[in-house]
Amino acid sequence: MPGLLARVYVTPKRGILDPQGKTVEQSLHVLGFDEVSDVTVGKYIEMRLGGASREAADARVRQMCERLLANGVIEDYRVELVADRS
Amino acid sequence: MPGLLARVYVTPKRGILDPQGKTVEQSLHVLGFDEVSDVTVGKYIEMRLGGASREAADARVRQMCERLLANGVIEDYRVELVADRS
Amino acid sequence: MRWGVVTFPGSNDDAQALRVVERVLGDEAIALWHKDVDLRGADCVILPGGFSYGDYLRCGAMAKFSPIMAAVVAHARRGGLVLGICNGFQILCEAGLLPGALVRNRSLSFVCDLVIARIETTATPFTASCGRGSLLTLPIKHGEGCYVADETTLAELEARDQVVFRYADAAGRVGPEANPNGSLGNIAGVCSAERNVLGLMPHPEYATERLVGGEDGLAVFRSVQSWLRDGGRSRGDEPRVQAP
Amino acid sequence: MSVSAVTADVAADHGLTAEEYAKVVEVLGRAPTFEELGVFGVMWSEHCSYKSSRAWLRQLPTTGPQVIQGPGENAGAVDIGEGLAAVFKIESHNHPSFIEPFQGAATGVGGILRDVFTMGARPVANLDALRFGRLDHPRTPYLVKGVVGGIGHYGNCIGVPTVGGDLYFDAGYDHNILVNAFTCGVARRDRLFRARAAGPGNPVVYVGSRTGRDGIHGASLLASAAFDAGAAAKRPAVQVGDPFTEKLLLEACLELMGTDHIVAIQDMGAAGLTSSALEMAGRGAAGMLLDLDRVPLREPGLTPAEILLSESQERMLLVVRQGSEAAVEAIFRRWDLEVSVIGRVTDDGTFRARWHGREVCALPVAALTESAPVYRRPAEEPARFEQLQHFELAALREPADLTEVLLQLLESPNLCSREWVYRQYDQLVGGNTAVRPGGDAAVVRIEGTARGLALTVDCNSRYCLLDPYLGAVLAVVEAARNVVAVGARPLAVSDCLNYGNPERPDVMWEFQQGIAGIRDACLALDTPVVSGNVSFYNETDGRSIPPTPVIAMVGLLDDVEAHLTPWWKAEGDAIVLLGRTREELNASEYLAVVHGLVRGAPPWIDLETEKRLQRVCLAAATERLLSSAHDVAEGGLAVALAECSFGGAGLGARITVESGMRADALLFGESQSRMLVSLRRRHLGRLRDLARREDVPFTVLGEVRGSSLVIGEMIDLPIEHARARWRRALPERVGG
Ligand SMILES: Nc1ncnc2c1ncn2[C@@H]1O[C@H](COP(=O)(O)OP(=O)(O)O)[C@@H](O)[C@H]1O
Ligand SMILES: [Mg+2]
Repeated sequence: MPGLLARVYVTPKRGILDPQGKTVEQSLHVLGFDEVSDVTVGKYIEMRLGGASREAADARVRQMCERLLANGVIEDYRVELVADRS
Repeated sequence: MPGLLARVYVTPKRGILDPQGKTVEQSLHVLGFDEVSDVTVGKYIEMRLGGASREAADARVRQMCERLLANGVIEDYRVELVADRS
Repeated sequence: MRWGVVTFPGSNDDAQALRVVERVLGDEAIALWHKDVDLRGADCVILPGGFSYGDYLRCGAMAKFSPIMAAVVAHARRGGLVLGICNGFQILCEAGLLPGALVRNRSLSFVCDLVIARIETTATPFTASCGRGSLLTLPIKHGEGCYVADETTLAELEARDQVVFRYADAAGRVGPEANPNGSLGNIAGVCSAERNVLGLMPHPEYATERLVGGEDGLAVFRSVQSWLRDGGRSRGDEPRVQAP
Repeated sequence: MSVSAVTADVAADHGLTAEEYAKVVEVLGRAPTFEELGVFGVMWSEHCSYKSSRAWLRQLPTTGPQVIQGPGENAGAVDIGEGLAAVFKIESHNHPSFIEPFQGAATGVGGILRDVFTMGARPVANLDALRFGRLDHPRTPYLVKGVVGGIGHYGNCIGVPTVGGDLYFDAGYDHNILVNAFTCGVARRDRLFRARAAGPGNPVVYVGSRTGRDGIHGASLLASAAFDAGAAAKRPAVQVGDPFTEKLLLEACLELMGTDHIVAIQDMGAAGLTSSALEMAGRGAAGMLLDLDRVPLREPGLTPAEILLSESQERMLLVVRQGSEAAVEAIFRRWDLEVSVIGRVTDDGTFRARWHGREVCALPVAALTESAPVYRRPAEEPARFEQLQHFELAALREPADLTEVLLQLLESPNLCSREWVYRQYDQLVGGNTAVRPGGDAAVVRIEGTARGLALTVDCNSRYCLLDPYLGAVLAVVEAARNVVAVGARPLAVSDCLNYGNPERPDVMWEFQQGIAGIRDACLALDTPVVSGNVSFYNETDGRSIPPTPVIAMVGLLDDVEAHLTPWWKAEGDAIVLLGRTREELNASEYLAVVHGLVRGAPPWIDLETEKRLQRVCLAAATERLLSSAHDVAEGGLAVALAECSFGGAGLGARITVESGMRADALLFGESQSRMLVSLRRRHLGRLRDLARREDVPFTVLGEVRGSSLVIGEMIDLPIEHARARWRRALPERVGG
């Protein structure tokens, strides 16, 4: 089975203070990018998975998120799986 | 014109040490997720843009990346624009 | 009494905590390694400051899986005392022993400075010998000390008198000018619902000698000593619990 | 042997001149392999070989009863009593920090920390000396934020307090910033470790991070040539610091050093594995055989040359006793670190490296180290020198509002508060910081004793520009005076010599003058140089930086409780100036800030006079006569008085001065050998006696009083207001 590449997006939960997003937004405004609003800064994690079915892999990556990659108190996450072409 | 949502992915350049990715990978292994390899940790930035053409917006977001969001010496970035449906 | 101090990979303030226990308090100090599985009879466990696992991903995220943490959790469930300072506070939140989370300072910069921590409740083993409203001058040194929690959690913390320290000015006023990192409600430290687990960002262990940092931090350690000495009877005030 | 043809052209790509390449062929008696050429390239680079500076560095005084280890090892060591040694060194990371300020500065800190713990010392303090271009240069704020962030990131994470430093802005650094990092550690003097390979058959052990393509071709070459428009293309892969791994490495190494397993140890710094292996072999007059297939790699496909030359961070090379392998491995495994036996010590005096079954290097160690080129490059005093020194005080207009001038100075980039910088540094970790940044020198208690170390870094590059000899003298003198101001006895120096392109005669002249100045001042003050670093090629498009010999001084307090700080302590204390104020404004900050002039010879200095002043201050401190002490430096007496008032208590001072000189010279002149002290009135007589004994001018200026600084009719400055402006100036200009 060909390998899979997992992409995990970890984003600040709505309503939770996101100092980084706020500061980046302010800095963008200072630089003249006035069109920008609602900036959030999160994490983007990529990893290679050995050969496994898509469903199994999805379940495993979700477990990784629940246990380590995201903190449910302040963060949401989203997982994408794509074929690993490298 | 309807607004656009920009998604920016900032990732460590290939070949450049990614201590964060390395440490996360080790922790995942300790937790029993042995199938994981080549973990990289980057940033995922979302922002709303005012109404503008897709081309113009793309150019602006790239400027933002060059000037603030990514550090060209050690990071790559990728931009996606989608219709803002919220 | 016996204090256990855990060393995680990347702990930096473990040596200072051990020194305070032995040389300043004159108590027994037990150095605990993160791969240990028991607390070797420690009455109070300190999770020290530093950068466990480099603070990569999130502060405290990886340390919570250390083998020693199972023992710390069990100790806490039994009512044992746990004191998390700075990175230790972050680990306790990550491990679910304390509510909320610590995110990057609003300035996005690391900040090392002296702050004033106002004691909000004496109904904890860590503040039982202090006066409510009294002010401690303590150092902070962190990049991610901004305390956040959702509104429900915050309301609960207030209602159950679980906010133990707040950042204040020299006159004891709590306000934005006195807030070094953007913490909601100027919160500098909270305790668990059972009151036996405390996490705080300021460093009492770095304020225990006149020569270096002053002595205000001793109040916290002395409270624990007397609380344990008389078997938890010197409870200060009762928690000022509001009807839900 | 490698098939790629090595020619003089290929050699030029490796930074070797045609003559140097000819010499390589001569010492080998054959053409080098491709890998060998790479080894020569880095080992004979300016950065690693000191080929332009070595002949001159020999002039520096390096011995004294306090010296345990002088230059030549990873760091110097001096005796601090009770069986302990202070181990310290300063090093530059200028070019990498200009390319990537955050990671460049961070890895600079990581590198100097390794130099110190390699010696068996636990690092107890970091300092950083920084030079940036004009604050209104568009790139400066970005560089400042990056560098300060990177220094904090590394030092904070690894848990070593950053307790001081210095920071100057000058147009001369617009395109060449300086990032000099200093670390001091403490070790038992009978447990110092050195980098001398010995014992044929002993295993060579690699520990720490895996090897990647970082800095290949390389940071050392980058630091050995001037920047120009094409420099970007030559950039090596930027090194990223991993302070977490270094923390593990530090603890594991110190644990191992508590055992008897180590024969020699050396960090892998510039030129990586190659230079650490060769240096250990060279110092021990031994040979070494490395099996490159056993080097832990971060990614597949590295060539043998890349493995040899990679500058990946957080790595160490050890020679351990035969039979100790398992014990050594156990310690590093416990700390979750890579450990691999990659070779052994041999007795044939040859450095051999094998890869995939073939020998890619077979180099006589002595040839590389002893036959390295030494250049006595031409030196010549530039014409501008005399011009710059010309300055006529009488022609200078005196400003009307001196209080306004004082405020202007207090808000200027070089005099305003550095709090914005050091707030981003953990100053306390370790629990021994008795005087935090903000005073004249930092004071760190020596663990387990009643003693303290005083630490400072100094250099006024304007003085050095105007007179590279006197500038260097004054850098040493100011550093020593800063140490004395906290009540400590100056012990020894580490120097970081930052200059332009040594192939230019005027730069070489500046460099020689600088060496002479450091030599004379260190001899006079009895503070030998025990370690240091030379950074040449700080120049872009033909413009070089002002000469910047940064001096790090370490001093000792027998009783750390007796340390002093600059700040007023109590109303009613008398304020005394020790030393003489001359009517001189040449080379001053005032002249630059208020009149836009960088002119004149640096302030007058006499080393005998300076020594007498320092003796008086030390005696007074030891007798505990003083409430505070502060040296008078940039900005002169008025700025020093203001700084003494900014200590938090908000105490001001009332000063009456009578002098026949111009008010601006009196207030803002930078006469040397002056110390501003405050003390209880009852100690005045004793201090006067001490001063008289040493023939040091003694002037009661006034007393600590009120909440304003009032100097005669000239200055009336409310402290609260001035302090707020002095503190806000830097964050406002840097933007955050
Ligand atoms: N880059 C820096 N990092 C840390 N501390 C600094 C830095 N620059 C200056 N400081 C601190 O700020 C204070 C004032 O510095 P400086 O004006 O150079 O003092 P002085 O003139 O006495 O040498 C000192 O305590 C110094 O250690
Ligand atoms: Mg200075």
